[in-house]
Amino acid sequence: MAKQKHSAAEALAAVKSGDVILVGGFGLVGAPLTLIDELTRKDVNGLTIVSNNLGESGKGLGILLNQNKIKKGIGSYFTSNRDVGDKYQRGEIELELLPQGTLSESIRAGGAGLGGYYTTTGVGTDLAKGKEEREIDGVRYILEKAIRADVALIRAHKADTLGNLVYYKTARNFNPLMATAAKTVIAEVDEIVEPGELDPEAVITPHLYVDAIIKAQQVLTKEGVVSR
Amino acid sequence: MAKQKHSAAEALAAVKSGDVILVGGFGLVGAPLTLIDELTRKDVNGLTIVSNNLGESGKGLGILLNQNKIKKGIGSYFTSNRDVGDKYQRGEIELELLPQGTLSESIRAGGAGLGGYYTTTGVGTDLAKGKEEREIDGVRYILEKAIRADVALIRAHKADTLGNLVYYKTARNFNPLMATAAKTVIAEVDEIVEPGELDPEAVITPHLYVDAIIKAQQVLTKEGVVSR
Amino acid sequence: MTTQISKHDIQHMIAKRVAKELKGPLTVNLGIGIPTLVAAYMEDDSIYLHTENGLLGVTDVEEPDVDPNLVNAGKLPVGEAVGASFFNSSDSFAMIRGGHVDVAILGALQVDETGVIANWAVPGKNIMGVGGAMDLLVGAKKVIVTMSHTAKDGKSKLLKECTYPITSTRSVDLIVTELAVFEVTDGKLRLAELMPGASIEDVREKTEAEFIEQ
Amino acid sequence: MTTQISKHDIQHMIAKRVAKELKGPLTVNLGIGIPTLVAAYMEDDSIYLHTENGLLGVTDVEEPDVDPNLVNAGKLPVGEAVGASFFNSSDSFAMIRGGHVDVAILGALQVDETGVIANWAVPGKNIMGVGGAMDLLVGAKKVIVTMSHTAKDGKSKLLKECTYPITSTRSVDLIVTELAVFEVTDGKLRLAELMPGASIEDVREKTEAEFIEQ
Repeated sequence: MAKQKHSAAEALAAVKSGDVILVGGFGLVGAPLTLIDELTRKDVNGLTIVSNNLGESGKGLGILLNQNKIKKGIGSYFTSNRDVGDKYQRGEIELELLPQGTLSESIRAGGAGLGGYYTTTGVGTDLAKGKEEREIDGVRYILEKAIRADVALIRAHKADTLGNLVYYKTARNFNPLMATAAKTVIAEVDEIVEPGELDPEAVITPHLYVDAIIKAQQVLTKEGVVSR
Repeated sequence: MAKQKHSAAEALAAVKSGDVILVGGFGLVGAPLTLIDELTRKDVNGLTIVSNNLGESGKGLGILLNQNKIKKGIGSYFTSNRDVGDKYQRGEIELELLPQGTLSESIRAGGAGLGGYYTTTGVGTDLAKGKEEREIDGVRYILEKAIRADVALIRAHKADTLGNLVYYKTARNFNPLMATAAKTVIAEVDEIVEPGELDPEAVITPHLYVDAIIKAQQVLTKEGVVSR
Repeated sequence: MTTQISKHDIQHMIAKRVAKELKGPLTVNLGIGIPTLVAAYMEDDSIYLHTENGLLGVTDVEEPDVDPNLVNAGKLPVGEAVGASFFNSSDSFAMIRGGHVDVAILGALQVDETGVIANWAVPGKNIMGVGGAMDLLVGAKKVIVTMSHTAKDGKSKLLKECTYPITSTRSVDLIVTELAVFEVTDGKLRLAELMPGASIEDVREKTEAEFIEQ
Repeated sequence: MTTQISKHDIQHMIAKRVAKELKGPLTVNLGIGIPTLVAAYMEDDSIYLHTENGLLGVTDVEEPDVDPNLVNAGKLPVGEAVGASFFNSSDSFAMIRGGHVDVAILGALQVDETGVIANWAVPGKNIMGVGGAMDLLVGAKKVIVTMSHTAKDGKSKLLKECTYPITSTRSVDLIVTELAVFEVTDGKLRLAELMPGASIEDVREKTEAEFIEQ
């Protein structure tokens, strides 16, 4: 048990060079800012980061990028950070761009034990290049593969000490999916409560998915990211 | 608007012969008993019923079966109704047996616009016969196709008048999936409340999925099914 | 010809025209840019706004009520309607890709004469972002495109063929620019309406794509 | 040899032995029949029971608290633990098929000498039900089988080869009968333990499958 960790560093103990890491959030909203911050202090490299975007220039995952710790990025919208394009141009990072629906569905598929699935999204476009196409019942689909990872860094609102999680408004986004698709799942939360305090009908991530919990220290506010 | 209907008959107006109908429930738990009851009164036939089981002998969907209205059953556990085997033996019904995980995943895939997906469940067994097998990253999978329907009959706990739904304990089961995978979705519920009374973080079926709502009149109690 | 009107006014004119198309009950997804402006002109109570980052029931929000964790797909602060619901990204895109969103309103860089659009990448630049554009194109029951009729260099954005990478093989249903409204039927553009102050000559001159005039 | 003991006692003896295998924290799914009895013998607080119809945190329930809408996969009334959660069927099977359930305890009709089991269909009868058996077999990290050592006709249920349709190509990890406990390693059965009152001769006589004796 003892899922609750005392520090972000302790929570990230299992992360190692070469890992594939899922990172929650849609921009800064729902991003595990404390864990990302700690990851930038950790001596690891050659990481594959699966996240909707790679932060902003010099912020969040953007720091990790500038530290040259990211070997490959898988996401749907790298445009939010101009450094990604520059690095790509210089051949310093590998990128895999996926439609946002495909990114989220592939992570869910990874968590659900599927090998891949057929989607209409992307058919006939440049993003379908190299992907298998087939017709099912008269409709054209492409095959997208499941995404699985070593570690997931996620942001939730409340955890109970067992590891059950609930989220907050649009900070939910990719987090519950990522919680299902990694060997080690680390969540940062606003509040840790006792078992029984979360409504069993409203738990979004059941505790069997969660390995470690910390309290968030870097928090998104109206005034920007604040340490507390 | 006006999703709330005055009677089960009104709610079922769109159902016609030959329809594919998803029916929620795990046995009687979470089954839309009022809508099933009304369906047995309706002059339709040649139906394909997708449901975990086909009721019990002479009960629920079992009545529909004995009325010879079901052309085909798709489910995971027909064993609960001995009449199904007898009808199958006499060639009076077509059956498609799926592992329960595949049944639920295929309905979800239908609702999510997927064509199909690769699963390890069933590989190398009699239920994989005739299904495409392929290896992805060294693992054997079979292809399962998405399930979509004309109508879904589901059971929820509360609806608001917009059509948002929440469920009750293990009566949730297949219902939220089925709500996503049919052209017309009809829900029966214990209670209909005003918009704003359901917690936005805890709504399980957002209202865009729901076409019609009625109050349940056939209810499962400790004493069995009771009309109220 | 027409007096010069500001970019702001053009955008609002387009948004207002699009709003007229929307008769509830409808679930509508608004893209970034002009589409976002459409919300202000919608008059039907039974239009529910969906944002792909996980909310059905988007509303405007006033400054004192801004919540940094409640945003739309453009990462702008929004509010939540009575009867709203939150969900994760795959559930949100299941709504889109599964055909449960009635209308998507999107911007475009180019539209070809069959109604196929390009709106996510420019040749010669790194391909860096796609977001939910491809998902909305394949999934929404009806797609409405809003855009300026011509590019900054004055060239038509309604082309015989897109020169930029297409977003989907699916044709959009309606195109609204500051000059005209085009309907797309059977893979052909049909001029449905001239916008206020625009003449048919304007439209002919600034439209490379073939279109049916009535 | 051994005094005749009742079916009830045999089942409870097997269940009790299986419970000894379970050291928390673990998520465990219990099948219908003997597996259900295992719950009563579990002593570790950090074992969480999962039922595929949509609940993590299954407990026993006493008659006055029975809720007809709160049942396990065998449709028997259950209770919910503190810290429980409810979910839909596809989320539940995503847990199973995605490898998030630590242990599945299942019944079987036959086991072959590589640990492959048959537990869902009998040849010559209509194939009418499979439920979650195939999902649990492919997905659970560890699978424990409980069954009587022999069928009603006295024939061994541990066979060289299954004559019934198999449930999965995956070998189970542990088999517990009223006579013995077998571990499955590298596709071979190994006799790990004799059950109380059973002799090695009993086991040899009633086991058709090859097994390693130590």
